Parts: sequence; structure tokens; C-alpha cells
Amino acid sequence: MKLIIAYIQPYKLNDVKQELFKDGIHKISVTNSKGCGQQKGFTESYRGVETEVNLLDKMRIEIAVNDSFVKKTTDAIIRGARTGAIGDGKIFILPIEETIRIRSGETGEEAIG
Amino acid sequence: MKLIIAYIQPYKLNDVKQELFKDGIHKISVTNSKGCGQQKGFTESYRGVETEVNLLDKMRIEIAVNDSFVKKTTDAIIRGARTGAIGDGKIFILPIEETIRIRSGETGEEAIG
Amino acid sequence: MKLIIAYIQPYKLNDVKQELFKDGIHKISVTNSKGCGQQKGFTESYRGVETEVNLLDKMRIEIAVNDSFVKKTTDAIIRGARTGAIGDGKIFILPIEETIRIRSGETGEEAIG
Amino acid sequence: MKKIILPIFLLLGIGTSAFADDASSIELLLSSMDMIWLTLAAALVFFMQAGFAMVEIGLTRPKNAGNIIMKNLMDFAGGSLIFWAVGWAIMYGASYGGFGSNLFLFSEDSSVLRDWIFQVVFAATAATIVSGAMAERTKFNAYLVYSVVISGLIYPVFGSFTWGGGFLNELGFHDFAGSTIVHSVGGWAALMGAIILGPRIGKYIKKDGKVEVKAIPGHNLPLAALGVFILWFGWFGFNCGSTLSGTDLSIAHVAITTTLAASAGAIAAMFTMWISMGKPDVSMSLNGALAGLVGITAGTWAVTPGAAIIIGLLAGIIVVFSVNFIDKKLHIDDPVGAISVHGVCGAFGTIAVGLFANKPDDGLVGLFYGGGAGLLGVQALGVLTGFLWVTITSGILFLIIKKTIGLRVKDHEEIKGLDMEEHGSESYPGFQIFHNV
Amino acid sequence: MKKIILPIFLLLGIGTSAFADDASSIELLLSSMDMIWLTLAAALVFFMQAGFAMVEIGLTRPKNAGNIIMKNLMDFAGGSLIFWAVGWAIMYGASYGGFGSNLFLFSEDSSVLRDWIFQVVFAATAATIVSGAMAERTKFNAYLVYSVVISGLIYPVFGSFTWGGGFLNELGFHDFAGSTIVHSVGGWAALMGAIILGPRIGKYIKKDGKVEVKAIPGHNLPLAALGVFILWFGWFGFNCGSTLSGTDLSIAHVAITTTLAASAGAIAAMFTMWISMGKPDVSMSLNGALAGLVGITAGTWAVTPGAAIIIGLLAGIIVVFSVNFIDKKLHIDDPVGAISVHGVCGAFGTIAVGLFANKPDDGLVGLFYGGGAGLLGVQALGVLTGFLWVTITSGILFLIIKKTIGLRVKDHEEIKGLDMEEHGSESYPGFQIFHNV
Amino acid sequence: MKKIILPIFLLLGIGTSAFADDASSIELLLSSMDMIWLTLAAALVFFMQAGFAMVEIGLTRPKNAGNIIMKNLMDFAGGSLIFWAVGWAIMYGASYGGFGSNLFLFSEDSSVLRDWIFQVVFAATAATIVSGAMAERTKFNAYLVYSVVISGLIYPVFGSFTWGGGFLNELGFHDFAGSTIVHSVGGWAALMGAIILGPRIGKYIKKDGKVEVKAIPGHNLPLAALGVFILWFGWFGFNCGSTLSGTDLSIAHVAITTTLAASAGAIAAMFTMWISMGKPDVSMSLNGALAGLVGITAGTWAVTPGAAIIIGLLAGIIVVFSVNFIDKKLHIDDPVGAISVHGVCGAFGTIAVGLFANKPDDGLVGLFYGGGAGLLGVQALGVLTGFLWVTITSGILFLIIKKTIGLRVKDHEEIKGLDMEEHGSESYPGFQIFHNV
Ligand SMILES: Nc1ncnc2c1ncn2[C@@H]1O[C@H](COP(=O)(O)OP(=O)(O)O)[C@@H](O)[C@H]1O
Ligand SMILES: Nc1ncnc2c1ncn2[C@@H]1O[C@H](COP(=O)(O)OP(=O)(O)O)[C@@H](O)[C@H]1O
Ligand SMILES: Nc1ncnc2c1ncn2[C@@H]1O[C@H](COP(=O)(O)OP(=O)(O)O)[C@@H](O)[C@H]1O
Repeated sequence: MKLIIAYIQPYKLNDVKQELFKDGIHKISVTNSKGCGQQKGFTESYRGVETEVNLLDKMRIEIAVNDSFVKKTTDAIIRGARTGAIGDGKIFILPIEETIRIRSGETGEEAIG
Repeated sequence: MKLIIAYIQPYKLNDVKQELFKDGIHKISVTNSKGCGQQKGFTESYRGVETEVNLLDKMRIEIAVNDSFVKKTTDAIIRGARTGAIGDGKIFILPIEETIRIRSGETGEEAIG
Repeated sequence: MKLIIAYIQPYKLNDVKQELFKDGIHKISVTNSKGCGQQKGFTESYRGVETEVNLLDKMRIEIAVNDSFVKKTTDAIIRGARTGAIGDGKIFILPIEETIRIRSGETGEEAIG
Repeated sequence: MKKIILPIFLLLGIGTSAFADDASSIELLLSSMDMIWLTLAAALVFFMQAGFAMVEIGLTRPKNAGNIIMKNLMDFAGGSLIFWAVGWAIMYGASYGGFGSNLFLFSEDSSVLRDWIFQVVFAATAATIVSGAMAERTKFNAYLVYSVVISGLIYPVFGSFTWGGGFLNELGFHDFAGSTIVHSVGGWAALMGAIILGPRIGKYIKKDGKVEVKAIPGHNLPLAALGVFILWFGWFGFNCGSTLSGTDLSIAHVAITTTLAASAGAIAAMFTMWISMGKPDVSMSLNGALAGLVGITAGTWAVTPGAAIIIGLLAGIIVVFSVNFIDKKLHIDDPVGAISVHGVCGAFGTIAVGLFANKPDDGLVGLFYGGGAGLLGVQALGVLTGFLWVTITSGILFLIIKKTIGLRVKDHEEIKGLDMEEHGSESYPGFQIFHNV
Repeated sequence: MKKIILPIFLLLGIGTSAFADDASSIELLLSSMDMIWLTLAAALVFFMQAGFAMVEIGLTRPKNAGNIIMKNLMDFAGGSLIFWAVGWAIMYGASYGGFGSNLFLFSEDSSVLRDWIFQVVFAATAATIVSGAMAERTKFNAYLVYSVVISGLIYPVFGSFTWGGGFLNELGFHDFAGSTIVHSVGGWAALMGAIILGPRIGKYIKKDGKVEVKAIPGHNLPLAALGVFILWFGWFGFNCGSTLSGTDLSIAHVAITTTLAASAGAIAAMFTMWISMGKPDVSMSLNGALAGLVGITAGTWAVTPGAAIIIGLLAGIIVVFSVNFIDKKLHIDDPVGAISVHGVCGAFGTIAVGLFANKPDDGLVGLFYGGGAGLLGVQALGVLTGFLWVTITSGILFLIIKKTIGLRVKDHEEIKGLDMEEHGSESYPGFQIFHNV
Repeated sequence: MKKIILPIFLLLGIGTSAFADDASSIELLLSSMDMIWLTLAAALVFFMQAGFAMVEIGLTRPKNAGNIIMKNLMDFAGGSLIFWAVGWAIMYGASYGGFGSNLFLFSEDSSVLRDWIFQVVFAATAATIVSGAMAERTKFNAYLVYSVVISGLIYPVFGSFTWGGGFLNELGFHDFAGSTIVHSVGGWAALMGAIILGPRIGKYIKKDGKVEVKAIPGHNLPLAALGVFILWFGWFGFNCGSTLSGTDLSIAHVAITTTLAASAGAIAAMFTMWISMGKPDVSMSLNGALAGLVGITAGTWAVTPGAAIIIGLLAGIIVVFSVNFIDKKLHIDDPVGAISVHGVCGAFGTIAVGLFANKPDDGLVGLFYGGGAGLLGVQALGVLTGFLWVTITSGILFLIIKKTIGLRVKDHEEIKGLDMEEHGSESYPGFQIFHNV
């Protein structure tokens, strides 16, 4: 089991969700995040004082999947999130040792879906 | 050392906290999250336009524990969060390779508690 | 590749960012979080009713780095975040199995930076 | 009547000859003074609806804000229509030619219309007070039914006893702008509503036989503060307008006692909290200002500025203890403190007239000014009558609603929030909200 | 003129002898009544700017709130300066001694100044209505240009046909406070603006040849509700002030029809949504109150309270169907419903005068009161003239802007939000906002 | 005095005979006009408290919103009580029968009461201006002490030099509604407060010997905008009410110059920012409107509409440069720009009277209208006197507070936020707030 963490542009969330749904991935968790990467920040100015803002709004998506689903999932995310411009984001894949469904107590591969 | 990530219903947070405290687990981190899983979304309607909302408010809890505490912790979470209804949530357990306490620089099992 | 997760005091974020930048670490993700640890909560009172608040505002930082950067990164975080007082926070290091840059599809060590 | 053309007309010639008739011009001017005064005062009192809405929104949770908007909008909307249909006839029919001829406001007498617009906003105020105490758990359709009945029946009947010329009026009961007639009526209905509804989930937790009282903090203090400022602003219309005449030179006196009592109330509540709880609480200080305003409303015309300050101070202290008592001892859940602010301080203010009134020329002299206990007794009687009338009728009303269409939303609806469940949408989409209560 | 000293002066001696001349005192009093009445009414109408701003902010997304503030501030600021320079001269020059002598307001006649301050706030209202329909995608400099042209030309010219004494006025067209002259003018310009701009990204999604309509929920319903209460409050000045005289005893009548129509509009919209969509929608109920207000504005003086309720109910129903039709069928994206509330309900209200007017002494009798179709025809003509004048001129205006400086921001600016792109800062820094739309 | 019964009474019979006495009726009407005018104006000025509170909340951080509410509520509450006790006697005692007989407002003269209610709201305005400049770091109890002293002593003493009939008044100093007397007094006290307090943590960062200026963005621009609209609305009472008489036909003139100057100020500030910084800044444009309002306040009665626009434009430009200079050069931390808006533009507006005044009949002619430099000199003297009086007395006051109870919260309290530390609760629980500053 793997935990797929993806940072994407906020306004791409709906597209990513749709691509995931198309491929049968229905369980995701989304968190508001701020990121800084290759995408340059921008200058805000408030009452005449310039401020370099380099934390940009991002969406952080977490999807736990069985190993066989990893490729499908990352492909779907990429399809939904890629614009080709800097700031598109990253995907990180981490190992999960165990999964438990709180409602039923099921564990492992059964629990994840 | 393991990182326990749990998604629960927001209004169950206090119960979960209490169960954890009872079992001597005092260190947790909580983040606002939105999730979609087996629990169906709902239909909002705004000015007569129906919208399917399938990202529901969830709480994301992170608890880093030593291996011997894993069972105790997940049990406490389940006790606090389970209602038996769809949407109760999931627990994921990930390996941690190292922990550092920023204040003192302690590392490893000492640092986690 | 490792995922470094750090919980710090919110008002230390700028210092941490600066220390990281100094050491050439430019890619980070930040999330609002609430935590409870050794730092005691405080008592709020609302309309005469006292309430124990033990979830304190924290910043959660995530940085994915190649193995050789781990020490540099945690050192920088510690330099920026340490005050010596309780509540300074923790760093957790998790293994990453794969990284993908959404824009280009690059993977692995190339993708992370 | 087209714009601009008319006044130009007046300026050219016709004016001078027409106005030669001084007496009729003076009559017109006197009527016009009352007209513009009461219309502007009515506008100010209307604006208090915004104040009530903002206070209630600010002191409750974000998941119910839209429902609160709807309650505050609709109790005015429904209330004004029912007051047009029957409320006015019940309350003032006797003074204006009988009940029958006052249904549906067929009059074309400008002085009747003027009085009506000023009165309807008071009826709506009484109605909307209840909303706050019943916030975050009441079924919306139940609230609509309640609000029509209070504006159409409960308030006007009690009004007919007093301002309408009924028995309390004849006994000499003095409630200048409505500490009892408006505020306590709302406050006691709020009391019954809150009791019959029961507390919000999570407010009182039973644990080992004892009840633990929890705070459910309001989510937007800036809006609540704005609401209080709007209410205070509106009170210039509420109290000063209650001279009912634009040529009554006591208007400034009323404005002064109102302002000073509100100031004193805010300060007293702040220090009471500071001393008893260790910190100057924001929302309670806001309540203190309102307590001072409600407290002075009955006596605003009849007491001196100094006495107004005393009344305000006492109201500010009372409201703190009352909120605490109702919450911590009685375990009645009143999210905004409506029962204490409007019910309790309204009663206190009405009785205070019996103590502090100082208008010998009008036969209004309170105990402290050597007037004996007579006025005090009448005032107490008025307060008691109001209490009984409202608790009984509104109690019956809420019980009937409970048995029929139901008064309270289901638990899961309350947890999810009334905005989603009753109105199908959120009030702050976009903002990240920490929904753990 | 120093403070305090003057009135004391008046009270001591000098007063009595000076005022011995009763006739001149009466003249002064009559003028003064008009003066304070219209100034206070103007203040109330001015305050409606805040209402419009809050409604528009509340019903759009957080990333554009600062831009909306700027639009609503600047359309008043720019509009009042251009109305000072030329707008007033165009609209009322003919009545006040010619176009030329009314440029730049050189008059020192207090009655002219009084009328000016009351009129300028109406011009600004017409201008600001458009802002809501064009929200979240219009270039700021384009908006500035538009707002100057509507306040300086489009509104005053149509105003000159009507209140200014032009041909519609001579035909007997009756629009007491501006259902057509102010609201529809704004509403039709909003219509053209929204069409020429096109919808916000993501509002209408083409999918397999069909268009899917998406909701883009407003981010702050409490602010929107506050805005509606402010507007309703301001309408006391808008409609009652339109008597143009403080000694016109029909003021209360106007206040009553205004209040009842607004109440009826809110209720009607709520039930229409409840029945047709299953839930009482918050933002649409708020629109309903505004629809009732706009609808009654033309006839507020000429119809009975009962008729006002009917007009309000109809306006409340119409607004729901109109919003739906414009959104779901025409696919014109109007984030706040300005076209429906101001354009459509303004037209409806103006025509309703032809049906419900009941002022035989003034020759204003509608179809339902046996006055035949004559008035109805004139009213319809006025509505049509307004529609054509505004759609054509504002259409040309928006097209010229589009071809020259550009009307709409770039896609990436729209996605990022106008606050960042046009003004370089955020409106809610600190708050966590879920920016997925 | 029971409702409704009275006016009916008046209408039946008694009226006609009583009013036969035309002269006394006219006297009553004249008094009543002043009464309702000043009471309504006072209500409008009172409402400005809400405006100040919203502006300050909007332009600071969410962690201090509750503290700001308390400051703005309590400076009015405490200020009005102290003004009742001694402030009024100091300021106007000389004009109304001596200091002693004006303590505690024992008068029953309706004209005195009328003047008092209008004056107290001005005292509170002066006091509350300071709050914004000292936001986010001042100890609450220190603020309470300050606010009582300014309303009870600093403001009234300077007021006694001017409106109270003192030496500046006798020299012919003209400050119609208080550019200097109210706004600069507040502004200069704000200056001393901000200097003695020092900047907020993180505002000026020392780095390699140089000071880096950081922005600390306000968290809620919609509230700040609402505050500005409320202030502008209230200014109709502030300036127009300062005729002090409801039968002064210059009211509309005052309303017009006020409106045009505010509009011009907003536009000028916007373009100044646009040109100098590249973007039309929201909060600075809001400041610009206020700058125009403050700037015109002294001359509103004495200058033409055209001159008002020039004054507004200049004020709007000045405020931008002043804010920049104070922030970037002087490194005085004024979160809302109070020193620039009220202090600097108040001074400018007062001096502008010496340039633009054009009331030859009243002996008020400015330099540009051929009146020579005489008036200009007097105006400058008034400005200077105000500056010295306030900076010295408020400086001493703040230093005494600093040495005794302490003026500033501890660093960790400032970081955590005053809401938690001073008042024990949060203002926006539920909302997720990004607390990194
Ligand atoms: N090494 C990293 N550690 C943590 N977060 C990262 C890392 N790299 C990228 N991110 C996240 O991904 C977002 C997009 O990264 P960026 O480098 O701008 O995109 P791209 O690779 O498409 O140019 C960043 O804003 C940040 O939130
Ligand atoms: N595979 C997953 N990956 C990421 N998040 C998940 C996954 N499964 C569940 N979740 C999170 O857990 C929440 C509850 O899941 P759900 O399936 O509704 O609960 P249950 O299993 O009790 O029916 C979801 O809203 C989502 O936030
Ligand atoms: N075991 C843990 N699991 C999850 N989060 C933790 C854990 N330990 C600490 N944290 C996070 O770190 C924050 C700081 O921890 P705390 O114990 O107060 O700091 P310190 O170790 O400096 O005393 C906590 O508020 C919490 O968010």
C-alpha cells in the first residue's frame, strides 16, 4: 500500500478529481496548503510597501492506494494537473504499512478502497 | 517509530482526543481537510443551481508514536471516532525513520513523546 | 529520498524559511495545523465560561529532499525554529519511494529539487 | 408627482400667496415635523433588524449563519404583513376607531399612517429578539409560525393593555419606549422558546451526575460588535422617536439618558467580568451596552442623566449575573444572552422608573424622589402582567408547534448545521472553517 | 460660523424680534423642512452605496473583494464629480435656467443645492447597480470609464426625458422614485455589460454540445445580508425623500408601501424557491426583498398598502424566475442578480403603476381601478424608451471600451483573482481560503 | 407619556386653539427644527464609532480584533461619561453660565441638552481616532486611561480655545466642523501615542544597519470598506449638523462640499498610488476618501463646490505621501494611517480655509479670493496651537502611563495577540487563520 501525496494548482482540483473518478479512484483527501518551488512568488504591495510573497496557494491531495493502483493514480493526477507551466506541482509516493477502516475495523488491502 | 494518520468526522475530534488522553497519548497534530470516500456527497443548491458537493469536511490527525504504542493509539482513535456509519474514516500507518525534537535536538524514540 | 515533516511555531515560519533559503533549500510546502504536545494549552473564557484550549496553532512544513540533503535541511529548520522554550516543535523524517514532477514527468532524484 | 418640478413650482410665486394663510401653514408644519420625525425614527428602528442579525450571527457558529439571516429577514417580513392585517387593529384599534376599521390599514389619514410605520418596527423588534435565544437548533418553518403569532397576537395584545390605552395605561404604568412592552415581551418569549427547545448539543454535558457547562464561542466578534453599534444607533430612533412628536423638546433629554445609560452599561459589564472572571470579556461588554439601552428604555424620558447612568450601571451588572445564572445554574441555553438583555434588563428598567422617575409635573415620581411606592407598584404590576401574559401564551405556542410541525431540528441536522440542512447551502464557502463543534 | 455661539445668540432676545415677522419665519421653516428632509434622505441614499458593495462582495468570491470595493467606491466618487461637471446640467438644466448655467454647479440658491445633493446620490445608484452584474472579470480601468459615462451621460439624458421635464414627463409618465429611471437604467446597462463581457470562467461548461450551468457560490452571506438591510434602510430615503418636500404629508404612505412591498417580496421569493427547488434559498430571499423594493419604487406614492403587497409579491416571484431564466436559459452570467432585480423588477414596477395607481385627484388611475389602459400605455412607453436608450447607448459604450482599452481581464488574472492582479493585494490575508474556484 | 395617545390628543380640538398663538408655535417650530436636526446629526456622528471600529479591525490582524472592538466601545463609553462629568463644563462652561454650573449636566434647558448630545459625539470622535494608530500593541488598561483623559481634558481644553469662545475664536479662527479641533487633536495624539509606543514587532527590521520596512496587511478589507462608507455617511451629520441649526439653509451647501471633497480625495489617492506604485491600492483609496472628508471639514461651509474638489484632491495626494513618509522615513508605525488622515489632512484642511474661503459677508475671505494673508495666518496659528497643545499634553500623558501602569503589552502577548492575552478569547474561532505574522 502506498500513500500518494500530490501538490497541485488549486484551480486544477476539479480536473484532477474528474480524471481520478474516470479511472475508478474515488477516495481522496484534500488539504489547503501553501507552497514554494520553481514557480516564482509575486510581489504584493500594501499601502505602498512592497512585499515578496513566495508562498503560493496549493492543494495537497492524499490518496492511499494498493500497489497495483499507483501508476493509474499518478497518471490520472498528471492528466488532470499538467499545464506544462512552472508551478504544476509534484507527486510523492510513500510506503504505508497498515490501513484500518474505522467503521468496520477492516485492515490492509481491503480497508484502503 | 510510526506515523499514524487518521481521517475522522470533524465533530468526533473531541471524543478522539479524550480517548487518546485516557491512554496517555498527549501529542497530536490536527489539520482541517476535505475528503471523499464511501460516504456520498450531498447536493447544495445556490440560487437555484444544484451542485454536487463531494468533498466533505474531515479532520486529519497525525500522531507519531513508538512502535509499541501503535495498537494503543489506533484503538483509542477507533473508540473515539466510530459511529458505525459510513464516513467514519480511515487510519494509515507509515514508517518514520527519524524524529528530532527541535527544542533540545534529541532524536529517536526519546524525541517522539 | 526523504520527506521531512516539521511542526513549528507559526511566528517562526519566516525565520525557518530564511534559514532554508540560505542553505539552498527553496522548495517547501506549508500547512496550517493545530497541535498539542508538551506545551500546555491555555484557558480561554467566553462569556464567563472557561474553556481549556489545548490545540495550539502550529505550522506544518513538508520538505522532500534527496538523502544527502536531510541533515542540511533539519539543521536549517532547527536554527530557524529553536527558541529553547517548550512548544518549539518536532521534525519527522519519512522515506519517499518515488517522486514525480507533474509538469515534465521527470521522476526520482531529478524531480525532487 | 414628478421630481424637482414640484419644489420649483413652490418657489415661484404661488408659494407666497398660498402661505399667506399662516395658521394653516403652521398646522402643516407641525404635522410635517411629526411626519418626518417619526418616519426617520422608524427607519432607524428598522435598521436595528440588521443589528440583531449581526449580533446573532457573530455570537453563533458559522454553520448556521444563513439560517440566522433568514430568520431575521423573515420575522420582519412576516411580522410586518401580519401587523398590517391584524396586529395594529388589536393593539391600537380601540384608540383609532375600533378593531374592525383598522384591519388591513385602509385609513388614508396621514397621522394614522405615520403612527403605523413607527409602530410596525417595534412589533418586529419584539419578534426578532427571540431569534437569538433559539439560535442554531430551531426548525425554520417553526420559527416562521412563531414569528407571525408574536407579531400578530402576543405583542399587540399586551400592547393594547398599555400603549393602546388599556388597563395598565389607565393605572399609570409608564414604559416610555418599551423596556417591558417590547424588550421584555421578546425576552420572555425567548425564555420559553429556549426552555422548550432545550440546549444545543454539546452545551451541557452530563458527567458522573454533574452537568458540565461548555462554551460554544461565537465565530465572528467583529460582526457582533458592528451589530451592537447598529443597535445603539437605531436606539436614537427607538427612544427619541417615542416622544411621538417632532416638536417635543424633550428629544435631546431622551437622547442623552439613552447614550449615558448605554455607556454605563458597557463599562459596568466590562468591570464586572474583569473583577469576577479576571478578563474584560468582549461579547459580555457588548451585551452590557445593550443592557444599558434596554434598561433605560422605560425611563429615558422620566429620569435625569445622573439617574440614567445609575440605571445603566446596574443593568450592566445585572446582565452579567443573569447570563451566568441562566447558563450555569438554570442550564438554559441562550447563545446571545437575549433573555438576560431583553427580558431581565427590560423588567429591571421598567421597575427602575418606579424608583428614579422625576417628572412631578406629569405625576411621575419614583420612590427615591419622594414619590412613594405607588408608581413602583404599578410598574411591578406591569412587569408581572407582561411576564405572565407572554410566558403563558408563548409557552402554549411553542408547545403546540412542538407537537405539530416540530420545533427542533434533528440531531444530525444540528451537527451538520442548519445552513446545509434547512437552506441547502453554506454561508462562507471558500473560507476554511474548523468545524469541530 | 462658530459652534454653539450662534444658537445661544438666537435664544437671547434677538430671536424674538427677528421672528416677529411671522410670514418670513414660516417661509424659512418651510424651506428648512425641505432642506433637512432632502439632506437626510440624501445621506440615506448615499449609504446605499455600502449596501450595494456588501451585497456584491458577499455574493462573489473572496479573491475579488478588494476590486469590488474599489468599483463601488470609485463609481460614486467619479460619478459625483462628473454629475457636478455636466450630468446635472443635462438632466435638470432645462428646469433650472438652461444647460450652460448649470455646468459645475455655480448656483448659490439653497434650493438648487438641496436638489442637487438629493439627485447626485440617485445618479450614483444607477451607476453602481451595474457593478454587480459585471463582477469578477471586468478590467478596473474599463469600469472607471463606464461609470463616468453612465453618470455623466446615459443616466442624465434619460432623466431629462422624465424627471427633468422632457417628453415622457409631459405624456404623464409616473415613476415616483425611479423604478425605471434609476433601477432599470442600471439594470439594462448591467444586462449589456454582462452580455458583452461574457460569463466568468467555469460558469457555463460546454459538454457534449450541451451547456452545463454551474453555481459559483458567494463567499460571505452575512455581508450580503447586511448589505440588503442597509439597502432597505436607505430606501426610506430613496422613496420617502422623493416627495421632494419635507412638508408633504404623504411621506408615511410612501414609507408603508415601501416596507410592505419589501416584506412581500422577500416572502414571495422564499416560497417560490421553497416550492420550486425544495429549500428556502438565502441569497434569493435577499434578492426578493430587493425585488419588492425596486418594484414598489415607481408606484410607492400612488398605490394603496394592499396593492403594494401585491406588487411586492409579484416582484418576489418574478425575480426568481427571471434569475433562473437569465442564468439557465440565456446563459448570461449575473453574479448578484442585478439584471433581474433592477432591470426586470424595475420595469415590472413601472408598469404596475398603470395597473394599480389609485390617485384620482392627480389623474393617476390604473387599469384595475377603472382608469383604462391610458396610463398603462404611457408607463409601457416609458419602460420601452428606457430599455432602448440604455441598451443601445451602453451597448455602444461597452463595445467601444472592448475595442480600445479592453473590457475583460485575461484568463489567468481572472483565475488568480482581480485583487492580486489589478490591485496587488489580497482582501483577507490571514484567513485560509479554499481557492479551488 | 404613553404612546400614540398624545398625538391623537393634539389633533383633536386642543390643537387648534393652542396653536392660535402663532408666534409661540413658530418659536416652538424653530426650536424643534434645531432639536431634531441636531439629535439626528448626533446619531449619525455616533454611528461613526462603528465606522472607526470597522476600519481599524479591517486594517489590522485577526488576532487583535476583539481588543479593537473593546477599545472603540470603551473610548466612547468612558468618554461620554467623563464628558458628562467635566468635559462639557471645561469646553463650553464659559458660554453656558460658568464651569461650575455645567458639571454633571444638571441643566434642564432643552437647548443646552440638545447642544450637549451633539457635542459629546465629537469628543468621542477625537478620542477614537487615536485607537487606530496605537493598534495591536497597546495595553488595554492604558488605553482606557488615555481615552478618559483626552475626552475629559485634552480635547475640551482645546475646544474651549475655539468653539467654546476662547482666544482662537476671538481671533477669527474658522474651523467649521473640526478639521483641527476634532481630527487634528485626535491625529496629533495618535502621533505621540505611536511614537512613544514604538512599532509593532516585525514592522521595521534592522538589517546590516539599514531598516527594512515590512507590510503587515490588514486582514479584512471588506470590513474596512464598510467602515469608510459608514464614516462618510456619518459625516453628513458631522459637517451638516455643524450648522447647529435646522433652519440654516446652508445645510445643502455643506453636504455638497463634503461629498465632492470625499470623492475627489478617493480619486486622487487612487491615482497617486497608481502612478507612483503601479497599482490602485485599495486601503489607500479608502484612506483617500477619509482624507478628503477630514480636509473639507474646516472649510465645508466657507468654500465653493469647486474649491472643495481642489481641497479633496490635494488631501488625497497629501495622505499618500504622508503615509509613506511616516512609514518609510520616520518609521512610525500607524497601522491605519490615522496620523496622516486626521492629523496631517486636518491641518491641511484648516489652512486651506485661509486660501479658499469665500464668504465675504461673514468676513471670511481666503488668500486666493483676495482676502490677503490675514485669515491664513490665523488659521495657521490655530493649527500650530492645536499641534503644540496636543503633542505636549498627550506626550506627557503617554509617558506617565508608560512609567506607571505601562503602555505596551509584552512581546509574547503581542505575538500571541491581544484578544487572547487581554480578553481571554478569540474573535474568529472556527475560521482557520494563517497566524504567521
Ligand atoms: N521538494 C519539495 N518539498 C515539498 N514540497 C514541494 C517540493 N517541491 C515542490 N513542492 C510543492 O509543489 C509545488 C509546485 O512546485 P514547483 O516547483 O513550483 O512546480 P514545478 O515543478 O511544476 O515547477 C510547490 O509550491 C510546493 O508546494
Ligand atoms: N484511500 C484513501 N485515500 C485518502 N483518503 C481516504 C481514503 N479512504 C478514505 N479516505 C478519507 O477518509 C474519509 C472517510 O472515508 P469513507 O470511505 O467515507 O469512510 P468509511 O470507510 O467509514 O465509509 C474520506 O472522506 C477521506 O478523507
Ligand atoms: N508525537 C507527536 N505526534 C504528532 N505531533 C506531534 C508529536 N509531538 C509533537 N507534535 C507536534 O509538535 C508540536 C510541538 O510539540 P511540543 O511537545 O509542544 O514541543 P516541544 O517538544 O518543543 O516541547 C505539537 O503542538 C504537535 O503539533
